[in-house]
Amino acid sequence: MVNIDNEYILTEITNQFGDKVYSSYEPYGLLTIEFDKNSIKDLLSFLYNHQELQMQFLTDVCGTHYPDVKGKEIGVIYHIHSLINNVRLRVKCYTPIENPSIDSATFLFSSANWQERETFDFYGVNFVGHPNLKRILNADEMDYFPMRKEYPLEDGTRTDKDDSYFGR
Amino acid sequence: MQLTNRSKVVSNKEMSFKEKLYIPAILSGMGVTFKHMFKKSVSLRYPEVTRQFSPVYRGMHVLKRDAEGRENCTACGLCAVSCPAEAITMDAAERKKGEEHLYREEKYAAKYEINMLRCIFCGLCEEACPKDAIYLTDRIVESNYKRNSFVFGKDVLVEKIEDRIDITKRKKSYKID
Amino acid sequence: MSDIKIAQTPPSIEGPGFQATSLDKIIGLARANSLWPLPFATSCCGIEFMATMGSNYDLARFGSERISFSPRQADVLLVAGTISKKMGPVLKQVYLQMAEPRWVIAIGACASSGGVFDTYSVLQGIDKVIPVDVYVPGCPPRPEQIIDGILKLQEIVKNESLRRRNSDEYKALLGSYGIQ
Amino acid sequence: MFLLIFKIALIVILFLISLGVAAYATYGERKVAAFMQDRIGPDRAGPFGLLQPIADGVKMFMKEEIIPNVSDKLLFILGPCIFMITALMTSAVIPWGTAMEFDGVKYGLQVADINIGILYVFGVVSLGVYGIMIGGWASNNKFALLGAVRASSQMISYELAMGMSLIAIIMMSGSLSLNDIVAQQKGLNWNIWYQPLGFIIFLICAFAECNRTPFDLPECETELVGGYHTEYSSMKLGLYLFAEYINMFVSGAIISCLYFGGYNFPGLEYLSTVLNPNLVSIISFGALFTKAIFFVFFFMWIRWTIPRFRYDQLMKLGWQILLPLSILNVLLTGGGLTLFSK
Amino acid sequence: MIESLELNTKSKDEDYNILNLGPTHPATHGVFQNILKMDGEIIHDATSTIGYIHRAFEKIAEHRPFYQITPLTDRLNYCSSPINNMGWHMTVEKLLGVETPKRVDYMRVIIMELARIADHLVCNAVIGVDTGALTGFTYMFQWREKIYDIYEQVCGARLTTNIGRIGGLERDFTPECIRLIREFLNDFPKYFDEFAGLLERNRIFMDRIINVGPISAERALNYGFTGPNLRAAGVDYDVRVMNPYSSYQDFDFAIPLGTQGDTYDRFMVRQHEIRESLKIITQALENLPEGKFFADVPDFFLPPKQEVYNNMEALIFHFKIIMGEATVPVGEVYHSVEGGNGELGFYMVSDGGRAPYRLHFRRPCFIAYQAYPEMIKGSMLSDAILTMSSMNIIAGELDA
Repeated sequence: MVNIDNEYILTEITNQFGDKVYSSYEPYGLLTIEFDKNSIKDLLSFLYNHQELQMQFLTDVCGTHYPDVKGKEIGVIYHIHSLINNVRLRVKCYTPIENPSIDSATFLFSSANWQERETFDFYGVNFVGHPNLKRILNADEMDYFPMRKEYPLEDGTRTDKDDSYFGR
Repeated sequence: MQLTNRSKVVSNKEMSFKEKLYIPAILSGMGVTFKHMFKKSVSLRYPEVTRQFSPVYRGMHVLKRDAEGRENCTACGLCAVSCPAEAITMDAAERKKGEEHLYREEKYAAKYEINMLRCIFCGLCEEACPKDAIYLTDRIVESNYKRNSFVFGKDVLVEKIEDRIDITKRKKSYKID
Repeated sequence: MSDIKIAQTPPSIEGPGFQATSLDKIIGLARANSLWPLPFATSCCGIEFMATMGSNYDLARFGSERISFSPRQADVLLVAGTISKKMGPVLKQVYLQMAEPRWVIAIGACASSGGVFDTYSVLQGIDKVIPVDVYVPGCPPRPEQIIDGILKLQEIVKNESLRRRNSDEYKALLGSYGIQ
Repeated sequence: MFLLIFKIALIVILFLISLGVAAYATYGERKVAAFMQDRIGPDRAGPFGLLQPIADGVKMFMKEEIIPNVSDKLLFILGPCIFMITALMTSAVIPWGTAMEFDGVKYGLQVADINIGILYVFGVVSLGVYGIMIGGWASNNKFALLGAVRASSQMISYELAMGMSLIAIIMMSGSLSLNDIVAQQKGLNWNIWYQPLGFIIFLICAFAECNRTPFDLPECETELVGGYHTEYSSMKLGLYLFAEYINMFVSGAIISCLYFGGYNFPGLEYLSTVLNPNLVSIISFGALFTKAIFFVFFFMWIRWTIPRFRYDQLMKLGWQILLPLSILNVLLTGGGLTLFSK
Repeated sequence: MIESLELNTKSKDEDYNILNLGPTHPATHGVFQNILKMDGEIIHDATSTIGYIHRAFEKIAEHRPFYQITPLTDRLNYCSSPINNMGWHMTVEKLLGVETPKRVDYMRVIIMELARIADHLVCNAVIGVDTGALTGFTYMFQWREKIYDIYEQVCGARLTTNIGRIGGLERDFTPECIRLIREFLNDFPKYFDEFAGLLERNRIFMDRIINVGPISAERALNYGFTGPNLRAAGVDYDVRVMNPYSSYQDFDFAIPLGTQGDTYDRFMVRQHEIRESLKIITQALENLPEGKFFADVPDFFLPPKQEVYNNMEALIFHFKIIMGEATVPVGEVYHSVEGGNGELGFYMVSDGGRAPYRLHFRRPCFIAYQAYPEMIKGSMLSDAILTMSSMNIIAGELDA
C-alpha cells in the first residue's frame, strides 16, 4: 500500500507526462497543477485508470478569465476527486481568448456534459468532442459570453438607482 | 463502494404478507388522519390574529431618533454600501444653525429612501450602521397596488416622536460578548 | 360579509367605466371569495407559498386552496420567484391562456422588481411583461404578507365593475403590453 | 295524473338534492381535508364559510368561456354535458325511501321502479365515461387526451369486477330491481354480513368509477396538470367538478342500497305501525341519505389519506386481483346458497 | 422564444408523442423543462432544458464584498439556506486561515442539521404529494414552521436566513432559542413517525416508488452524484465524514444507504438522514461548549456596536469591514460542505480585492440533474415525475 499524498500524485503525473506539467503548487493543501491543454484527455484517462490513484470522480469543471495574461486568458479548471483515497487534485488549463478550445471530458465523465456547456455558456470555451455544445443557462439568442470580465453585470434597464451611492 | 465504516443500509423493499394486503396499511393511515380530525387546528387566523415575531425579526426598517427626539442618522452611507440589493439611496446635507434639536450630528440625511420592493431584508444595513440609526423591526411591509408606492421616504421610515418603535430587545441580543 | 368597505380603490380600476351596482357587488364578493390561484412558483418564494398553503397559515380560509395548475381555470396568477429573461415569454404565454377575469400578484422582491438580482439575465420586475395588480414585498415575503397581498387583491376584485374588462382603459392597459 | 305530478316533483327534488349535495360536498371536501390536515378550511365566505360553494358557483358562471381554437367545438361543449346528465340520471332507480301514501294509494319513493334497475345503473354509468373521453379528446391537448384515455380504460376494467361482485348480490336476492334488493334487507339483515368480500370489491370499484383517490389518475394534478379538464374553464369545468361529486353521492346511495339496507334501519317496522306512512317515508329517506353521506365522507377520508396508484398497477389490480376475487366471490356465494338455502 | 419551446413533432417516427413537461408543470417544483418522447405512457426519450431562472450568481459574486455574498448563497438551495451560508463562511475562513472556536462549530452544526431536516422534509413531503397523498405534506410543513421559528430566533428570518457571519454567528443562542430546539427534538420524532407510518410501509406507496428511476452506483458516480442521491445508490460518500468540517468528527452518526438507487431508496435515505440529523443535534446541544460565538477575525467580524459608538479604533475597523477594504490573502481555495442535495462546493479565486476574483459554486443539483433523462428512459410518466421529485431538484441551485 503506497502512501497516497500530494507528493506521490505529482511524481506519478510528472513521470508520465514530464514537461506537460507547467507548474504545481499546493494552495490550502490541495495539489494544483497547470497542465498542457492539448493533453488533458490523456491526463484524465491516466488518473482514471491509475491502479492506486483511481481518480474517478469529477467534482467540478469551471472556467476563469484573466484578461491581462496574454495568450492564456481563458482558463478551464477541473477538480478531480479520488473517493477511495479521499484526495483531490486541481488541474488548470489555459487557452488563448481568440479561439478558446480544449478537449471535452465527456468521453470519460458523463457529469462533464452540462458543466462544460455551462463553461461554454459563460466563457465561450469550445470543448472539442462535446456531444451537444450549446448554451445551457442563458437564452440561445445571447450573443456574448457574460462571465468574461469586460461585460457588465447589470441589466441596464434598472432605473431606480444611482450608482454613486454604492461605491461600485 | 465502501468508503467508511459508518454506513448502514436502511431501505428494505421486501414486503411482509400483511403489508402485501394493502388494507392494514390503509386502515392505519386512516386512523392517523381520523385522529387528526379531532386535533386542535394549528392554523392562525391571520388578519384577525397575529403572531408574535421573534424580537430580532427582520421586517420593515425604522430610522431612530435619540432620547431627545433628534434623528440619529448622519448620512454616512454605510448602509447603502452594505446593501446587496442597492435599495437605499440618500442625500446628505449639513445641519444649519437652529436645527440642533432635529439632527444629532452635523450632517444628516435630507433624503433617505429605501425601495422596499428591492430590499431583501437581509439586515446588513442594520449591522453596518455606526450611528445607532437604522434598525429592522418586527413589523411587516404591507403589499400595495403600485410599484412606485414602495419607495419609502423619511416620512415613513423615521419614527414619530410620540410613537416610538421599540427595538430594545433587538439591541440587547445584538452582539454582546 | 355584508359590510363591504369601499376601500381605497386603486387608480388602475377607476374611470368612466366604473360603476358599482349591486349585481356587481354580489359577483365581486363571490369572485373575491373564490380566487383560485395558479402558483407560478419559480424559486424561494414558492417555498413560502407552500408554507402559506400549509396548515399553519391555511390559504383555504379565503377560498383559495384549490390551486389549479391549468391556466384556464385559475383566477389569479401568483408569480412567486425570479423571472429570468428566458422565462419572460413563458410567463406571458401563461397569462394569455388565463380566462378573464384574471389578476396577477407579484410575490416577493424578484418578481416585483428583480430584487437583489440586478443582472443581465433577470427581468427587472414582471410588470415589464404583464400587468400586475398587487405587489408583495419581501424576500421572500412571510406567509402573512402573502395573505395580506391576497386580501388586498380581494379588495380590488370586490370593487371591480363587471364592465371593466370591456373598457377602453383595460384594453389600453393590455395594449401597452402588446396583448391585443 | 297525480302519479305524474308526484314523479315530476320527485325528479325535481332529487335534482335539487343532488345539486345541493354536490355543491356542499365540495365544501365538505374542503372542510374534511382541512380538519384532517389540522387546518380550518374556508371560513370567510359566510358563517363558517358556508357560502363558499355559492361563491365558487357564481364565480364560475361569470368567468370567461374559453374554447380553444384547436378543439372540436361541438364535442368540447358536449363532453361536460354528457358527464353531468349521466351523473344525474343514475339516481332515477334508487329507492329513496319507503312508499308514500296519498288517499290510500301508495307511491314509491323512486323515480322509476324498473325491474332491471341494476343494469340501468350500469348502463348509465358506462355512458358517463363518454363525457370524460369526449371532453378530453375534443380539447386537443395532450394532457387531456392522456387523462381521457386513462379514464376510459380504467372505467372499462373496473366495471367488470364491479359487475361480478354484483352478481353475487343478485344471486342472493334473485332480482335485478333495486327496490326488491332493498326491501329484502329488513332491519339489520343487510347484505354486508353475507357479502363482505363482495362489498370490498364493489367499494374499490366504486372509487375507480368515481375517479377518486387512489384511482384519480385521469385528473391527477401532479402528472397531467388537470387531466381531461385541463382546457376547460368557467362553468364547463364546474359541470365536471360538480358531476364528480354527484357521482360520489349516487355511488354512496347505491352502495347503501346494495349492502347496507338502503332506507332500512332497525325499528323501521315498528315506526311504520305507529307513524304516518309519509313521515316514515321521510325518515327512511333520511336513513338512506345519512348512509350515502357517510360514504361521501368515507370517499374523502380515503382521498386525504393514501397515495394514488400508477396506471399499470391500477390495471393489474383490476384485472389480476379484483376480477379473480369477484369470481371467487360468485363461486362462494353459489356454494353457500346451495348449502344453506333449502 | 415560445416557438422554440414547441418541438418539431414531425420527427422521423410519428408514432411517438411529444409531451412537454414544464417549465410550469405542477410537478416541476421549480422551473425546468423536460421534453418527453412518449409511446403511450412509456417514455422513450427525454431532453431537459434548464436555465429558466438563471440569475447570474457567479457574476454578482464578482462584484460584491465577501460579506454581501452570504445573502446570495441563501438563494442557491433555498430549502436549506443555512448550509449554504455556513459553507460560504467556512470557505472564506479557510482562505483567511481562521480557526473557529468549538462553540461556533457546534452552533453551526445545530443550525446546519436543522436545515438538513427542513430540506429533506420538503423533499419527502413532496414525494408524498406527487403520489397523491397531500396530508403528510401538511403535517410535515407544520414542523418546518417550527424550524423556521428557531431560525427566526437566531437570525430574524425564515427562509433566506443570512445566518451567521464570517468568523462566527451574529449573535449567541438565546435561552428561548435553546428552549425551542429542545422542544423540537422532543416532539418532532413522534410526529415524524406518524408521517413515516402514512407512507413508508404503505403498499400503494411502495409499489409506486420501488424500482422507479434506478441508477447504479457506477453510473451515479460517473454522473457526479453526491449526497442522498448517491447514497441511495449504495456509495457511502458523505463530506461530513470524509472531510469533516465544523467539528463533524466529534459526532456519532451513521450514513444511511440504499441499494439500487431507486426512488424508494432515495426516500428512505432521506427519512433516515432526518433521524441521524436529530441525533447529531442532540449531541451537539448536550455538549455545546461555553465560550465565544465568534472567532478572532477583527478584519471581518464586526466589533460590538457599543464599541463602534464610543471607540475610534473599533469604528475604523467597522468602516473597513463594511467598505470591504479588509486585507484578504491572494490565493485560491476549494471548500465543500454536505448540502441538502450533496457536495456543495465553493471554489474561490481571490486577488486580494474586496470581492472574489472568481467564485464558482459546485451545485449538486445541477450536476445530478443531467442523469435524469437516462434514469427515466423506459419508465412511465408517473415514474418520471416521482423520480424528479425524489432527486430534489431545486431550481435555484440548478440554474444558479
